[in-house]
Amino acid sequence: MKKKHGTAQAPAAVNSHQHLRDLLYQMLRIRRFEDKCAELYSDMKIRGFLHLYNGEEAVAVGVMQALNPEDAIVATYREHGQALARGISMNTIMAEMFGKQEGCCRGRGGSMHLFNKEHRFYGGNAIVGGGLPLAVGLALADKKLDRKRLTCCFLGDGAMAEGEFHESMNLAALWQVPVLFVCENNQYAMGTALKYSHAVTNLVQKAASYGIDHAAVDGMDVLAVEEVAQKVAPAIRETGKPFFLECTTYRFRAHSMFDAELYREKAEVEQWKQRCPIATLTQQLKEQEKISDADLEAIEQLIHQEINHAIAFAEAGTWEPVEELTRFVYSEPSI
Amino acid sequence: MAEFRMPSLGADMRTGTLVAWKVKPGDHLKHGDIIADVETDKGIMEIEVFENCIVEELLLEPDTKVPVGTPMARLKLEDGVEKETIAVTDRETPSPPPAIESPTIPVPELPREERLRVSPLARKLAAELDVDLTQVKGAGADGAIHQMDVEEAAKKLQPAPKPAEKVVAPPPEAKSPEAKPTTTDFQAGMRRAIAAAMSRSNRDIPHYYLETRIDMSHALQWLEAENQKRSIKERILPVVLLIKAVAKALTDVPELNGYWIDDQLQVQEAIHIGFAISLRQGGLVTPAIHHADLKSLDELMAALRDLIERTRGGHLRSSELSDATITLTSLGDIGVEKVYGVIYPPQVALVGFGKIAEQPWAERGMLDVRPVLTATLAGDHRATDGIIGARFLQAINTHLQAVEKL
Amino acid sequence: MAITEIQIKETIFKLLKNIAPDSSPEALGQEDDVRETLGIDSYDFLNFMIGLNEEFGVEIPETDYGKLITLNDMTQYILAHAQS
Amino acid sequence: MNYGIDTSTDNSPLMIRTTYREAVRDAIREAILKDDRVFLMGEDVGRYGGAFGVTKGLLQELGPDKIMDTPLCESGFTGAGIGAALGGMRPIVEVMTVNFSLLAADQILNTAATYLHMSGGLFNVPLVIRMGTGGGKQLAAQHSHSLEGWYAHIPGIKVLTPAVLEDARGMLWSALEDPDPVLIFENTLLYNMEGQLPANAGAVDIDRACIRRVGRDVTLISYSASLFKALEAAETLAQEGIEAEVIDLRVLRPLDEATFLNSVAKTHRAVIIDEGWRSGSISAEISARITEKAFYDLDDPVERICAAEVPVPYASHLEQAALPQAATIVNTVRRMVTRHG
Repeated sequence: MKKKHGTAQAPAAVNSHQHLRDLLYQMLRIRRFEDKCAELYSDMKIRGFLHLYNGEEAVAVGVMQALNPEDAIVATYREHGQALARGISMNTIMAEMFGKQEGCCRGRGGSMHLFNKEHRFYGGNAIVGGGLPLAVGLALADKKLDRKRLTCCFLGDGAMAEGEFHESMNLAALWQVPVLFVCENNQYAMGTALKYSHAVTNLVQKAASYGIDHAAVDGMDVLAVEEVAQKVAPAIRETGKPFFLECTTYRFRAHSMFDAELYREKAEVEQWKQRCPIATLTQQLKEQEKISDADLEAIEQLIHQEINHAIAFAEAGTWEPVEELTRFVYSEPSI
Repeated sequence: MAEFRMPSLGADMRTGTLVAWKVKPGDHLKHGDIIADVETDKGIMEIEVFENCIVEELLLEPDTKVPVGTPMARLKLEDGVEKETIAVTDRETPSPPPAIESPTIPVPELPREERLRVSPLARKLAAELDVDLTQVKGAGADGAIHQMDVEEAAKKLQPAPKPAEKVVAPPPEAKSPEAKPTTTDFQAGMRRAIAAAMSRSNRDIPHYYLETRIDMSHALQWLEAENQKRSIKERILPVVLLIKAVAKALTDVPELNGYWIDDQLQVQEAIHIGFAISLRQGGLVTPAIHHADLKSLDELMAALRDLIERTRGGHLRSSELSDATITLTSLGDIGVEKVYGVIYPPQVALVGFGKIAEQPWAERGMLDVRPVLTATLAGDHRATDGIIGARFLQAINTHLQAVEKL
Repeated sequence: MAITEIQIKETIFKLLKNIAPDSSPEALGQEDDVRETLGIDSYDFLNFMIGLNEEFGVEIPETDYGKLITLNDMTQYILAHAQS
Repeated sequence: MNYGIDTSTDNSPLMIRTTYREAVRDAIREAILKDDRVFLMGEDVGRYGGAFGVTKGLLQELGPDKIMDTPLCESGFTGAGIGAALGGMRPIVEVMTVNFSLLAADQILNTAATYLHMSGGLFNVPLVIRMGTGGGKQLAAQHSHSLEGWYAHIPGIKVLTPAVLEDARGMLWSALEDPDPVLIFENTLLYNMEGQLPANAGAVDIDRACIRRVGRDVTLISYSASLFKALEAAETLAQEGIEAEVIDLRVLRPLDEATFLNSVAKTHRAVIIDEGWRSGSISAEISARITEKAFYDLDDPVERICAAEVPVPYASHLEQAALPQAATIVNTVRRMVTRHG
């Protein structure tokens, strides 16, 4: 029963109609959910920072197919996609963004800090690069305890300029621990383009310099991402060695809601939008007659309903009493 | 019909300026289409609609700056759903602090008030001892007044009537108008207050006296064994057993726990035992051990310690001096065998304990030598009769024989 | 370092002075009954025992109180029981 | 090792002579042997034997799985410690000194301290971080910080400052048993301190301050190496008839205020001795709490003896002048207590 969205499929099923439709459904689900989030943000239901994944869905959905329930995930602050693809309930994510105590972190984390224990989702981390050492440590524990499982660590191209990236690469390689580093290279560290951030813009070279096996893949192609992920994940678990996967992708929306996008040309955005992973897959499936308009409509309806439920759930949620403000600073004795 | 309003794109966005409309009335818009460019502090932002709709009317002219939530356009929703697109109602964007118009405000030259330099402790003490701080000379830095200065001043000054009266002051209902100290000595003031209360007692209260001997061998053996297990600091004094026995006896015989007011006995529910503490420099105070029946022996010992320390340090609270419901006097330490006490009005009883001394004790035809304590009761005959008093003394005895249950 | 009789007496005087500030413990005769002479009640005596314990580390059981009547008693008792 | 046996009392446990360094080492060894999940990692803890010799011999004794040398990457291995703790281990991360912990400050403050809260109580981080602290060895500005009070500012972590051998020996195990991140600050001047410790010494509480010397005239509040300066001062003052009560805070967060408030209620005077800088220090916090909660017990303003507001200089005479000294404590107390003399 644990296998919902985002858990591993048998490789044989990779190209089945059902699986392809499922990939499309998952990406669309993230896209629609986040569009709604943007609206709710403008409506002031959601506050704080809201970083949307629009355009990058293929990365989370593709990689997540290769992960087992026992694997761990360390994500970034742009992690709604990962959280949904991993199977965390949309209701609790939405309630979290509303700040309600029914949220997955009781409204203490918000958009940038989604956590879930059952799915081993070790959070969105709002410090760029901050999650990397954590992932190395989780994998180190697995190694020490002889558990054949991996930790999947998402990071952006911006994180690769941080010291913590280099420290973590070195530690992962030195200790030979099972981490799958997934770089979502969306070309911009907030508003600073890759070429203004990195002396060497060929990012996999950085992993190579630490002696870490690596690959680069088109992050706008969910099938390509899944294929590599399916191939490397069992090897990581088996050998216990780290792997670095760069997914080239693009964020269609602004860095966060309050971003006038002064740093890039509209034409560039439009050009990338032509490669929208959802449109691409839809097109493919239609051409291969693996999906009909009626199927698409049904998927949209399903998602629409789920989102409406999530909003209703979040709206109906309650504010944690202020008397509980100082809880969860230190562990409470278990009852 | 729906209104399109100036959206909130960040908690720090308060207003937006319409730069240009990207649509005109009659245009069909899809979810995600850009309706306008809006200038914010962060630059020009493209503003999207979240529904499929038709533009009905544009309400703002370009270059207009409006607060977040202001209606900008009227839309007709195409999905046939009547819905408020943007509802900015329930939460306001936070306002920045108002700008300060005049950055420097001249500080008017105020006459400096002469303020005494007094330590917080000294100030508190002065209030308790009724010492006028303006009359105290501080020996601290720059004439600061400290605890010691106040204590010295208190000794020299006229005895303040209040603390003197507190010493034996009965509850507020009963006044002792006689207590008007005229001498310059605090002890003399206290003496006078005691004199007043005791004279009144002797004049108004028809005392009856009862006494009984109590075999203390079991109680003392038990206590000795108990104290053996403890460090010196945790040891319990025998008098604590007596206090607890009195408290428990009062729960058995409540008629002795109360006041004689308005010609009737008012039995009190709470048992506050006034414990007579003599001061080395002379005089006597009887602060109350509150709820003595509810306290364990350890708690009673702690309470006693606290009271004695504070009594001798002069830090008693007035309520402790006025709300005892019975008084206990133990003079055994000085070698007295029996105590015939004078009741503190408006209380109705006083229990006295002498010293615990080896005495011959006959039981079942056998003569033995045992540690014996003589307990006495002074009772107010207006409130109770001897039979009540006898029951009470018997109850004390019973509780002391079952000391492990105290 | 061994404790001397002089030190013990000085400490006893200090403790007694704390308990009975108005008295003159130095004037005590070697064989005077300390409690009686200085008017020390059982509460004060317990504090005195606590003081001796703190100063000399001697844990005096209640059963030994009877051996601590005079100044001489006390000095000898502490000499015999104190840790060096 | 000198196993001097104390025979002064009949039923006292067997006492051994040890040093602070050995006490910490014994605590690490015991924890690793007792709980399979415990391991130590840090810079030069293995082959080198620890920058201060604390872990000397442990690699040979316990193996590289338990004593892990890390590269010089404080943020990386501290974060890895957090991850390993989340993954079911009980890591002891040694950051050589507090000076280098600044490179790991992101992991300590932004991750370890916030994790439980951000996750709404889902994930606690049972991590122990040990580090050296303090000046006094002519190591100049970058190697002489005392930032334990600064870390005590942060909710979500606990901050321990063992001063005595018993705490050096016993705090580690209690910290490992704690479900949340605990930082242990070991003043490097104390490593050579020798003394007696019961052979069976073990875990001690990590939530209370304690009174190291009883007195009635003034309360000296201190912790870690400064405690001994306070005790030295108290000794001097005692010869003048001034009885100082000396409090060892032991734990800077959560701060056990009851112990020092009760003491101040008795003595009516407080002096805080803190090797941290005066402004915004733990001494400032303590002073504030005394003013807030024991105001009417005070017979004198609270005094503080802290490090001078200067990066710690190299030259010995300047360094000593910058750090709190026993003589300063004595003079301060004298001035307070004998105003009426």
